[in-house]
Amino acid sequence: MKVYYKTLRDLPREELFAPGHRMCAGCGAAIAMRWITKVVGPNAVIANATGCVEVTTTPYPETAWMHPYIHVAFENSAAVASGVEAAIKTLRRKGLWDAGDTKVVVIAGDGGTYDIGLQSLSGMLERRHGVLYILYDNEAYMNTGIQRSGSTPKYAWTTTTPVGAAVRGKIQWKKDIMGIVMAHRVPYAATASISHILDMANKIKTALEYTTEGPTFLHIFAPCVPGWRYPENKTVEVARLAVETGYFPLYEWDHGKLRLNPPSNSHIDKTKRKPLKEFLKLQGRFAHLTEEEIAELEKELDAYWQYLAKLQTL
Amino acid sequence: MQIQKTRKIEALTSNYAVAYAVKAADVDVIAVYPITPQTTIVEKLSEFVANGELNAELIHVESEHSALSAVVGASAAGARVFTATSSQGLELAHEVLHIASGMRLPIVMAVPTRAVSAPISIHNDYGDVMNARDVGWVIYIAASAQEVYDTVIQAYRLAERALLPVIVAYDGFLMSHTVEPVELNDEEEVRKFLPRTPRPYTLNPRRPVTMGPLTSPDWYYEFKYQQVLALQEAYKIAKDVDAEYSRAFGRGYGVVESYRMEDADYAIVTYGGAAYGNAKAAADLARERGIAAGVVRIRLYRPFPTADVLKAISGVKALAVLDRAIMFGGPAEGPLYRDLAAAMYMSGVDKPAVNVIHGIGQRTMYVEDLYKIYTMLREGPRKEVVFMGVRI
Amino acid sequence: MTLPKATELPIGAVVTEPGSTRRYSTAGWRTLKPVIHDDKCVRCQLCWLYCPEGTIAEVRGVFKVGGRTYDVKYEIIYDHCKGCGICANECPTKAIEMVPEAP
Amino acid sequence: MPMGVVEVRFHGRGGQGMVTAAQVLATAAILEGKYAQAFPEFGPERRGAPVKSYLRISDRPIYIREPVLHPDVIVVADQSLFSAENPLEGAKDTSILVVNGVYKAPIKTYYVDATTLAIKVLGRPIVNTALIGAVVKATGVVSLGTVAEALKKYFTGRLYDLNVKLVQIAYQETVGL
Repeated sequence: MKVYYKTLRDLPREELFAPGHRMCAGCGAAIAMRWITKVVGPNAVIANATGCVEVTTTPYPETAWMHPYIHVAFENSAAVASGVEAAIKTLRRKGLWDAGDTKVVVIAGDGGTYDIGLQSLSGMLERRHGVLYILYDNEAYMNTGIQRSGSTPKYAWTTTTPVGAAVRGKIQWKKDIMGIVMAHRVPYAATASISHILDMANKIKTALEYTTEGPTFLHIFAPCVPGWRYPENKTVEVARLAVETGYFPLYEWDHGKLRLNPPSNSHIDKTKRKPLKEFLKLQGRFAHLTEEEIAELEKELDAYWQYLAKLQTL
Repeated sequence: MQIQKTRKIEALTSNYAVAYAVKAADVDVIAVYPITPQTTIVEKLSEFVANGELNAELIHVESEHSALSAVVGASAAGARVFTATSSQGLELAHEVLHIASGMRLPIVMAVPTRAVSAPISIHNDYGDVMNARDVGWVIYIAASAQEVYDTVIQAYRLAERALLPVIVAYDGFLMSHTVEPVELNDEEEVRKFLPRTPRPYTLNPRRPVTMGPLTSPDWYYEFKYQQVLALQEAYKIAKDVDAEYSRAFGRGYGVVESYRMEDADYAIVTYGGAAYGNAKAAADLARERGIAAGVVRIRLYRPFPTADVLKAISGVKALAVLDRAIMFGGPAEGPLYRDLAAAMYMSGVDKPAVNVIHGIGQRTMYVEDLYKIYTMLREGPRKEVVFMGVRI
Repeated sequence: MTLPKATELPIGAVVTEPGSTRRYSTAGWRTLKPVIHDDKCVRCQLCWLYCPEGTIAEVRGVFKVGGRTYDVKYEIIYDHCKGCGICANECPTKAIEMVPEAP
Repeated sequence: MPMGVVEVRFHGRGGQGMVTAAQVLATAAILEGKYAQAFPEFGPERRGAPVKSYLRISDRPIYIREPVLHPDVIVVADQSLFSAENPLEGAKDTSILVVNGVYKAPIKTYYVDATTLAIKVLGRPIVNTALIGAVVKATGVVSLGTVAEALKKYFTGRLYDLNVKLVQIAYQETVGL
């Protein structure tokens, strides 16, 4: 990625996302929205899928958005954005667009990206629309009250993957959405976390600039207080531990080359990573995990890190 | 507006007529997914774009749900947009139909109609459009390729004035793939007829707005009532636009069309090219055989042209509504019959009216079949559903 | 208060005033509220960085604190503070204290 | 509302358990062979944001589905709500206020220090079960016994025992002004 911001001082100061929205106290996605809007800057249209962010930021007659913003439905934010991008392209060509080089940004949650919206995302990527698609991932359907999604991690409790005598939490592994996006050979895709704002901000700006070449994608890790069952003041701490334990590695796919970013770039050596338990123990959704189950998660995580390490050498 | 100079008559299918109208309307964004019988529209549009004849972005979406979603986004950004689909595609896009009208976005969608699965059928009837008749879109049903061409152009003027999305429907295959003479307008004249009118709200960073908010019980009902008023208003706008079009290009259709109704005792009320055409031939046959027969065609189906259709049938003793769709489980299976029966009841008109269902899955509506409707009406008053043409 | 009629509302439920949730105070959501002890603040910016509501203001000026002069000071705008406590949790010098909201 | 119906409106904040309080009392009434209805103010409930829930108990079938506009009993779980909204809206002169903590109101009022009791017994300021005890004391609409029975559907084991104990203590400590 290009480094637009070296220190926190370089980060944009002007807020482009109004407070007074109805997100829960301590919401990880709120931190993401604040920084996405600040870094993207005013000359952009935002297409948002149905989800926690959408329903808490647009309670009629109010809106937290200071950008031109459109929400249509749950599974089509990428298709809507494709239409907006095409419109701006044609209207500019016909001299009917008075706002210059307006960018188009999708914001959608994990449900809207991994599951119901995957098809319209794939279509947009395949068609090479100049759109930045940003996924805020809180690992379940939180707006409807914490139901499992394709992004929910294995063994995690949700209201639809309860911990019972016969079945303990979610059965399947978390879907590798970045793998799916990279398979579309997009110019740029990256993971980011609300705990590492400088890294996230530089990636947002880089991804936005690369939309001149085609679609770009950001996977932003955004913990959820009621959904993951941790105290509301621990959101950033949980996100940081996700990175430091290697649960959520920070990396980018830049024109066909995968590169792990700090601190993840030092985590291929397992001893440099904090134990996974550090991340799990803060969260009630993992409170039921046995030693064996944790060991299984650790084994899978190690395998994933070997996979990333190999990819990085290609 | 003087009648334009050169009269270009082309031999076109209704699908191609749509494409030429879209080209003339200087559309900006097209998003379409292929489906029989609509596909040749998008093929012709792709040629226009590839040859530089049409300055538009053509988005080859991955589904009809995304086709309508993309034109919603494009229209919200201020572009003039077009999409088209049929049958299963219209069903898949159904969720977004409500959203497009709820957001009051001008969109024009051509629908060469086709039966709805199951069982699957690629042939014509109106099951698809009739399943979208109450979603807040204006719906025209055209009866000839010429009318399809003219109506698509009128649809843009109405959509941008009423701030409502518009469907232009017509028979799949029986019109979409049938070559007919079509007089094309001079494209500059069409552009003058469709000036770029500013919209109250668009997605523009210089004037940021939020579209598609969450509404609580304190608000939702008011916006739905706004749509009720908008559709009522569209009835008048449709008539004005048709009159303006007729002055500009010499062709007009009204919202309801009558054939030999001046002295008719019995009428068939129907929609779409095949039903209307064959009904006209049946009326001629009936008159030869001593029955004062006439036909009324609904051109503007939504908003329902109550005043005009009641005026058209005022003189007859009895009528039959020829429906080309089955809406299961209602008091009568025909959608137009239900509309007309309600309209008659609400206006205190109590004429015998029978609901004839025919042409389902493109079952041929022979003129001799439709002639029997007139003899049936003459035999005596009745108020029932008759499934004609099906082996029972 | 009486709400506007259908014909008085913007067409298509468009919200015409950007950032208008600012009018809605979420102060009532908190049971605890953060208090910044400026004397302990080393201006690391983390509270401002991580506040989900963006309701910690970065005030420019000249501020003498225990022999050091800073060009900035961080103040909480309580109208929109939901009392989540992230600022206090992240503050490296524990300059932010969570105190019960006065009943 | 026809005779024999008690309408209760609960005022609290997201996460304070007002919906559960209404449901427990409804369950208790049903166990006593009465008809009951409990429902939240439908909509996204956000932690900390003001929320209402409703309860009707009657000896005849209840068929209306409308918010309680003129409550016989108003329960306020958090006095900060008096500045956020008007919990006494629609109150009749015969209405009863059941409030967490001392509060002066123009109608018959019962109060209990639910927060302190909850922290003492449960270790956390979850006030709904304490307020259930106060409502039983103030109205006698159901008995403590069936409340204890009803709580079995919501709590188990040690948490059940603590909540039953809390209801009983709150019942004793509720004072009418």
